[in-house]
Amino acid sequence: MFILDIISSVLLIAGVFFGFSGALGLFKFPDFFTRMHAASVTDSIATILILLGLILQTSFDINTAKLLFILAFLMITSPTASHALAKSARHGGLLTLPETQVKQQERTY
Amino acid sequence: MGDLIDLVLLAMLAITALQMIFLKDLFAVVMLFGIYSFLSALIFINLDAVDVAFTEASVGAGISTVLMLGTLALTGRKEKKSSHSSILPLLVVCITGAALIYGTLDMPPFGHPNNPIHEHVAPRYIEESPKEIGLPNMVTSVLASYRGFDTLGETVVVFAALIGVLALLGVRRQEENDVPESGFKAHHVLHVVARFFIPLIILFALYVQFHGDFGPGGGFQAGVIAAAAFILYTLVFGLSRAFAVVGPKFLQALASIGVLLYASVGFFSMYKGGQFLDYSKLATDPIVGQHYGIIIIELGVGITVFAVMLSIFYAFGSQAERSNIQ
Amino acid sequence: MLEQHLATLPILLPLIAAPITLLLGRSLFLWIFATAISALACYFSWQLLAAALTESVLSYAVGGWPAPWGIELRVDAANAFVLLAVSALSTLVLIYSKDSIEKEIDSSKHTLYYTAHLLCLAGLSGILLTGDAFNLFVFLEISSLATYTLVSLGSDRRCLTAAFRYLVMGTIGATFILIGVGMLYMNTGTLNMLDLANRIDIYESNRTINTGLAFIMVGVSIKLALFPLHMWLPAAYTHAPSAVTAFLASTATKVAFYVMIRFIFTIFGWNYVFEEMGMDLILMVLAIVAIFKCSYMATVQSNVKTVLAYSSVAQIGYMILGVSLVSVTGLMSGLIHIFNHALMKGALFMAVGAVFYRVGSVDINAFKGLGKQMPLTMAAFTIAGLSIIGVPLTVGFVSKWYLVTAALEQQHWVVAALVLAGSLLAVVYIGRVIEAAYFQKPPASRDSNQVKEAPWLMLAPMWALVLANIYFGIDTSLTTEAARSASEWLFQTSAIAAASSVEVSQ
Amino acid sequence: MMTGFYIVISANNLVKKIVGLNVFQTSVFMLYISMGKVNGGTAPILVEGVTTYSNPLPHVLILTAIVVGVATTSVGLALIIRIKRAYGTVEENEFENQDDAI
Repeated sequence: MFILDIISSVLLIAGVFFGFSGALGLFKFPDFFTRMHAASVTDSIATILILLGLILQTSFDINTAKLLFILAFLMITSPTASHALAKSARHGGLLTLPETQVKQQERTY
Repeated sequence: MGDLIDLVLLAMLAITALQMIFLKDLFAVVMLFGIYSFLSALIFINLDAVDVAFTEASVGAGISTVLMLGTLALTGRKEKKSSHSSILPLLVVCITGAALIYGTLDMPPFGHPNNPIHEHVAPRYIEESPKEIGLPNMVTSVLASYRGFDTLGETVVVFAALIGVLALLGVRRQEENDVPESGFKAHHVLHVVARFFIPLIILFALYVQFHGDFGPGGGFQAGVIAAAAFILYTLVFGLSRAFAVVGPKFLQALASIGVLLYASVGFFSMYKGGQFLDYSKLATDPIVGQHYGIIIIELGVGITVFAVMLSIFYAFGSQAERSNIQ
Repeated sequence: MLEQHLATLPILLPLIAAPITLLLGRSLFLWIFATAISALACYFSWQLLAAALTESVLSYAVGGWPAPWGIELRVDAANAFVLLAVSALSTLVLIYSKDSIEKEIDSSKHTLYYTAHLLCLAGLSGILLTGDAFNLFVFLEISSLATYTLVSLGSDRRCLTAAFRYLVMGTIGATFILIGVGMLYMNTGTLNMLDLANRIDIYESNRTINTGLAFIMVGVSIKLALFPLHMWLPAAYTHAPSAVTAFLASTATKVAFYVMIRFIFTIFGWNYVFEEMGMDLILMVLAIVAIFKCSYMATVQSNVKTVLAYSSVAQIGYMILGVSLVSVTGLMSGLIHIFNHALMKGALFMAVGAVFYRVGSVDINAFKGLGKQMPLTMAAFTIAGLSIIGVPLTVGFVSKWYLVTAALEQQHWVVAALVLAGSLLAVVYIGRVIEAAYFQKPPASRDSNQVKEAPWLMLAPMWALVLANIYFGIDTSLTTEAARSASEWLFQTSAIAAASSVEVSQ
Repeated sequence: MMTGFYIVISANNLVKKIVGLNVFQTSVFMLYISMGKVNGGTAPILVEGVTTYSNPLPHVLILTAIVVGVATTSVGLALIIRIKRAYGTVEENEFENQDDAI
């Protein structure tokens, strides 16, 4: 049990770290797509790590199964959401930072 | 530990609320409202109100936010600078706030087991309801049986909201046209995932519906979740295809039927010689009768809530489409 | 079997009928159905009043759970009396609305109109009959939501903003009531009104309970449109469809008034509210200001509906004044005025609606010369107007009489004089309309062939109310009897609660 | 616990008003729920071996109140959409200017 606790706390701490860095990136990154990349870090790796850590904390009963379900749902929904968001942004005419710079240069000439 | 979590959550809540006052971007305000709802749901969990938290998360953060976003799509997302003075409202708020703080001075201590509310009516619910009604979830017992009349009223309120929205917006069937209705038309990934998920969501709604007697959940939450499944379908596949699956007229009928189902349980118990909504008379064994009664009325609540929420979403959605086409 | 369930029927009938109307769908059939339901509810409330007068209190435990645990319906003379007024008015308005809404509401929305009307009736009856503070909030919201819907059905776009303002104010009011009830619950652990009353007295001068009382009072005052919080009412009444205005003006605020009485007398006990909190003085000042300010506002408006709406706020002032006199006669005058005001305002708004039906406008200029063109309608308007003023042989005189008597009993000479002065303002604003109708020539632009008497389905309920105005003005035994026993009963229970608290504290 | 959040009500924009109403109501819900809490109690769902439960009655009341709240919200939002269509704006002072005051 002791080893399991250690593993789970390592997982939890790592998850929190990724979550925090994702939030930081969301503020610091320059354009929409890089920001989305940062946000998806929180969505994917951070939640997976935290959920795995929590699973190790349970005593492998119905709660474990529930957590596994949540995990499975998140694995499917969050990439889909990111994908839809990115595609809509692209569809709506949003450009990445390098593209915008190229455009601006073209305009100056 | 619990207090610490409470404090942190409350602080975040206050920050969110204050931020809402100063932001001019309504989109952000609505998003913050969603966050506010989720935070309060967390506090509710911490205060042992799991059923309430469930409802707040699905309603406040879910349906309300979706409806507000739908409104914003039609009305524009910027708030203009206010010209009239804000001193009078501030004064009113200060007076009310002061009155509230004055009122808390003689409030019974927080969480103390000897508070009047824990001593007077509630003990009967906690001690007797498992025997009298036979359900482990006391919230469901109180909601559906002891205070069943309130819940009937609540269902009717939801129904009244449907009437209001229909009277204001109305749902009209769109003519077939080639205008792309939704920006999501070309999203193959979304289509596949949505097809996979919608049955699962409905399954979950059914679980919540019928498991409400034992765990948190019940007709209201189930109705909202089932409505969410169809809202997802509408968002992904467009309004006209959703209309083909469940038409607005059918939904209106469904909403009425839910209310009637609830009330008919009441009338049936009258017919059996009991008072209105006295489920004990539904079967020879009072506890079995209570069970029947609660299952049926929860079903009625679920049907009405599902139908009303989806109709309201349809009404908002068809408004959005009309303005897109123009 | 019906005898036993009598208390539930006035709520349940419209409640069940509302979803059925949505399912039915044919306009004419709907009208018959809704009217029949409302008439049935009216019949049952008549029976209830009779039962309440003989047995004093009827209690009905919904769900078979006894009072503090389950929800109880309590019928006594006071609420049965108001309920009768509400359901009778609802029936008459429904009869009236067949032609009226034809003109003012888009035909696709007729179904929704009837449904909302029935929901509103169910909500109002629920508020009146319930004996549970939280249940009252739920029914309040049913009736409010239905009311917002009804107001927003108007043909003018201004009805939307009026409805929105009403919605915001109404929701704030309801939330205030919720806070107040919460504070009471926190200290007593019960929601049942009678139980609350018994347990509140144990906690004399508890600050949380005082605050709860304040919140409930403010919340109810918003719903009641008591003077400084009346801003939503004139707009809402002016722009709502005529039938809706006739219904709301004669019922909705009256029910809020009843709620106020119930909280003051049954739950808190009048000596607590009035003697310890000094609420009577606040109410009296507000009421007098309301009478004068709003009567004055009524004299300067050009839209006749707005005139009548302001007059409603002023009339609410008279009712509150009656309560604030803290005597059996005062309360009795308030209760009689609920009933009487419903009769006269109902008739007045119906008459205005009939004018709109034929002329298409309710501006005071549109009334010029109508005395000849719509004689019956204008005669009804005149009689009901005289009743508002308080001319003898009308119901208005009866309530004014008792109000002045009550003021004199308490040696409030000034108040009595002010009541009479307020009537003079009523002479002015009613007089303007009557003068326009009888003594001015119709505008040349109006085609005199088109403007003729209103259809009989509109005239019949209007004249029913007018005749009731006169009948109850001459034969006052029924109303005064019911009101007297109701107010005596209210004071008595209040006193009993106070006495029991003395025993407990000793 | 529920400090002066009502400032939101003084907003000029109608959508913001509705959001404000919701925030206001949610804080009232919190007032109710907080009084139902019992120290050391658990959620009011029967579990073997637990004797102290939190008070279920406030939970029930608030469940009802939340539903009432969402009903009001939806009607309010529908009204806003109609106002937008009739006036072209959802700022309170702007549409007041369009009609002469009553």
